[in-house]
Amino acid sequence: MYTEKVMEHFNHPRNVGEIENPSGIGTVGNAKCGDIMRMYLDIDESGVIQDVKFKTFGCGAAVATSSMATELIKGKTVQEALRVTNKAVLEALDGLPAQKVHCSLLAEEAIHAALWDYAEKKGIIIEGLVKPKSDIHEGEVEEEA
Amino acid sequence: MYTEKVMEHFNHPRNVGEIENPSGIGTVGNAKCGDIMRMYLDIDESGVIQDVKFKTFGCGAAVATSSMATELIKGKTVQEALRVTNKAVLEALDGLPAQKVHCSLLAEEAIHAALWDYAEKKGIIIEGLVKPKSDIHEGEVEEEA
Amino acid sequence: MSKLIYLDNAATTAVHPEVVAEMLPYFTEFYGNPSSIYSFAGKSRQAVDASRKIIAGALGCSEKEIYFTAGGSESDNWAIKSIAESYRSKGNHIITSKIEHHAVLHTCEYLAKNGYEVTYLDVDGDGRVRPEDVEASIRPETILITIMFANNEIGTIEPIREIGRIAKEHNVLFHTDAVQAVGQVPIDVKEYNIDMLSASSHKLKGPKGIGFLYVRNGIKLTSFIHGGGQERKKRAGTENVPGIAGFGKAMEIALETMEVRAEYETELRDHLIERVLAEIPHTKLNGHRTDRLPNNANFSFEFVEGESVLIMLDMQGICGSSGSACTSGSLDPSHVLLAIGLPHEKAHGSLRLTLSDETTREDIDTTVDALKVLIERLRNMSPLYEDFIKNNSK
Amino acid sequence: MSKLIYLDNAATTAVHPEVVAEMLPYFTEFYGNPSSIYSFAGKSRQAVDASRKIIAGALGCSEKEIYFTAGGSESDNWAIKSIAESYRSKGNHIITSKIEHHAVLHTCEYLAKNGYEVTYLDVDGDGRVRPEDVEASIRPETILITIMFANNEIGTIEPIREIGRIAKEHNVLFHTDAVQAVGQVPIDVKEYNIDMLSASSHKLKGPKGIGFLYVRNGIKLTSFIHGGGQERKKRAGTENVPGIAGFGKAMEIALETMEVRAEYETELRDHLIERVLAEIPHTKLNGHRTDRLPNNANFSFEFVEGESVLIMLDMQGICGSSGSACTSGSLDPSHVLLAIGLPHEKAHGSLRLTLSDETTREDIDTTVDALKVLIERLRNMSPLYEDFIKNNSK
Ligand SMILES: Cc1ncc(COP(=O)(O)O)c(C=O)c1O
Ligand SMILES: Cc1ncc(COP(=O)(O)O)c(C=O)c1O
Repeated sequence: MYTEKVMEHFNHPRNVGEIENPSGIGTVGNAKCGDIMRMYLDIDESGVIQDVKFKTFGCGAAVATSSMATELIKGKTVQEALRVTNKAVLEALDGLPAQKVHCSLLAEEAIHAALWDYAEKKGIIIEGLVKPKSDIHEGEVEEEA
Repeated sequence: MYTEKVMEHFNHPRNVGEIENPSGIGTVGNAKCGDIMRMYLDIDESGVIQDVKFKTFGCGAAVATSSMATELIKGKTVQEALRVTNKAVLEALDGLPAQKVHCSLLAEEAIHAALWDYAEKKGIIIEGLVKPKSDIHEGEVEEEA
Repeated sequence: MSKLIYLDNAATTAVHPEVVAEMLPYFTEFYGNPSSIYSFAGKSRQAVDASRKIIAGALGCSEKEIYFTAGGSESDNWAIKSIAESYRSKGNHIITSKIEHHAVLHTCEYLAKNGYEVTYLDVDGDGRVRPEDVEASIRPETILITIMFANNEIGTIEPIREIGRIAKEHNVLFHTDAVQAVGQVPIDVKEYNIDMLSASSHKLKGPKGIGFLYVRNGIKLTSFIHGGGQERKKRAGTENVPGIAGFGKAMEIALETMEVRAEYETELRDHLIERVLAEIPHTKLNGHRTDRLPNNANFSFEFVEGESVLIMLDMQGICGSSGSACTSGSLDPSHVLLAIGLPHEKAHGSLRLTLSDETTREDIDTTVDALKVLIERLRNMSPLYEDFIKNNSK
Repeated sequence: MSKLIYLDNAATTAVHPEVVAEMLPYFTEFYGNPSSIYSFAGKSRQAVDASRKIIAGALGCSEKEIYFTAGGSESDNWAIKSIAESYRSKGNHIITSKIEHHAVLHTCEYLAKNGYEVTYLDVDGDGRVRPEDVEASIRPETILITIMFANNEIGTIEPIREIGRIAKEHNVLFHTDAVQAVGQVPIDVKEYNIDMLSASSHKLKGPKGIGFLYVRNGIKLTSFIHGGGQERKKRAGTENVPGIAGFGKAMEIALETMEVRAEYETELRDHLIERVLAEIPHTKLNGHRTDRLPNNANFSFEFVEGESVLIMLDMQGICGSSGSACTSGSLDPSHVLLAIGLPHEKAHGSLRLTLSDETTREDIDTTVDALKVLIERLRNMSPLYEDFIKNNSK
């Protein structure tokens, strides 16, 4: 069902973890659909993403897209990261089953959410960035608990 | 599907044939249902069935019941022959599949038709004998021809 | 009784040994449920996909247009009931023929009891639907034409291309019950403008209990069996993986051998027909002389009844059929034989012999020799023959 | 990856080698159509009769009350749609539960769109329908109660005896989807007042693509597949003889081994449950602790998602399932887990392991050892777990 690339990233996900005092953090998705992604960004003064970490609750595709997305934006500038679309993630993974394509969208949104948080914290406006709809503030996640 | 007895009578039917100048002849059934039986009786002065022959167009059960019916009435008096019911034929054959039981009724009717013809020819009335409904006069058979 | 001479290949066929070999691993080795996500189940999924691909290739359609079912009857029921349901707002009229298989006829009768109108077209003396009759029966409220590809009793091949063209011109959906034709004659659903097509595996050396329905992309198909998401959410139920794998293999073999087989069977069939007509008097061939399935011969022997013929053949190890297997044991003569104009007693005296590529010339000769004797024997027992002789000698 | 550890026997089972042996002759040797009249076909007919006899014996009913189908989904569809159709004049209300298989639920939803009213009963936290709820939902126009015998996801066995009694008292027909229960637990349809019962062969080491519907004598049963006269004129289509023969054999074996098997599997299942609950924190057993199928265990692991668990198990050659096989790949969490009150993310984190009598204690221990590691790994990747830890350490 999954490509080798997907399996490889699921099995050995890159950049799993947390960043203490991140420049930006974003959590998207919801437990109802079974996918939640959280991205941590460490962005330096020149706007380059020095480090990125993620945590994901979700299916194989969700983990793999998170992993691939972090790889694609690491070392990039904020503007370059913004241009990493779900398509790019999909292609880098050699595709996903139709019913899993939404996971790649979630990865794109997770990046945007973290960038939004970064911009808010810094009090800047990143051109071309809109607040992702599925952004959830921490603590909201366990609505049913 | 058929009992051994039925198969035996189908395969080696007793009393197949015609009788020249029979005492009575009866033909019952119709081509629509796929069964036509004709009985020839040779009845002596004392009312004993000296000989009986049959011809049958029909399925295995039709042939076997005709054959068995002739066996059961041969050498019997007319009154005895009248008491040979379809049940007796069925039993003697160790039974028939449900959808073939009507063949045994046809055999009973064929005997009755032949006896009726005998009675008419002789101008007598045989007690307990009614004219079988499915009696067909010769020539009527090939209605479609 | 020595060797079995099986001449009832239209009723069902022996499964090809290669087909059995193809099926076997899926019982005990790769038994996973194709819907499961672990890699072990991938083997089952691949088997289903591979079979679907072979079948789609055989018909010239896309894999997404093939839905597996449990056999020809289910396919027929599904096709007709589904169109009736989803196109009800367009109309309630269905056109079919008088010689369809009961899976089509009884489904139409069921719909007729539930507010649909059905036209049962007559056929000509050879059992062929007249395309002009089809066209003339089309009304604004006609939603479906369902005409079989080839008849199961008399083997006549219907003018499917013409009917497909007419259906398309009038924008009416066209379903064909091709249970007897698939694997026997070439079929291209696009070329023939066929919108839906039913097939059954056990008629072409595949296993029993598996069939398919081809449904052209774009047709509103309702579920017949509701439940799990199998068959693109249209036909629920855990896939019969060995059956599907076997069907695919059977189709593959049927395609590969079709040309050679058709030639071989046609020659043998013609030999059978010629000998029977020449050597047994008062005998008629039913169905079209040439436009018929390569393996089908159907005779009416006057003055005798079919079941008796079958039993006598059986006693010599020869398997034949009198009309369709489903209806033998019933009292009514075949609706197909009546529809081609046979009187009742001739319809009762019919014999269908259907060959396979394993049938030999010797089998055929043995059968004809046996027939000659037993038909004579039965005629000597028949009051109808007695009358005929007497009338002729008058 | 060494040996496959197959713990998904509720999805489907490996066919028993004796079952395959029973089927084989009917592919290539005794391939005749059971409806044919020659003696060769008698072998096929006998195989069908023999299987029907075994099955009737297993349920305590008469052979005439067993109708073969293509599987559990067809049986469910047939039962429910047939009652809906033939008892329409009596009423239009059907009672079922929220945890039925989709073959029942989607059929009910289909009927609901066509003028029927359906009550979907809640279940308790263990997944049990409350008999008093059944009774309270009965109306004058109720024509059918359909409640499954045992749930396919969480294994809970329903109070069928009580429901049967209530149905009888109120003169309402009672159908049970016993696809997961047949061959696993003893069932006597008369004792339980079951009017109709669905079963599927591939759940008890029989082949895929064959099932049956038990229908008590006297119930008005309409045809679901119209056509030939097979199955007492109620279910058309050439009989799947090898499938039927195999199902009979599988049933025979299941009956013979039931007691020993249940004991063995129950012990192993309890070992699995005990180890998992003891060794993996934040884990819950779904379904009733004891009133469950001998071979079923279903867990919710908090903070992780089921598919990831399955894939990681798969990489170690362990086959499990997350909810029903039919719905995996879908986005919705299992309707059964939601019905027993699990919140969405716990429902997403469920794992079903279903054993067979070939499962060993070693298999179970290997599985638990693997689970411990991979659940921990997934939790360390999970933002939900991160939040939980942070909230707790506050
Ligand atoms: C409870 C239940 N009902 C019905 C079915 C459907 O059976 P089948 O897949 O054989 O059609 C299944 C299994 O898939 C089941 O577990
Ligand atoms: C023309 C035709 N249609 C439908 C069927 C039904 O197929 P099945 O018996 O596989 O359901 C048959 C054979 O029995 C057939 O010959």
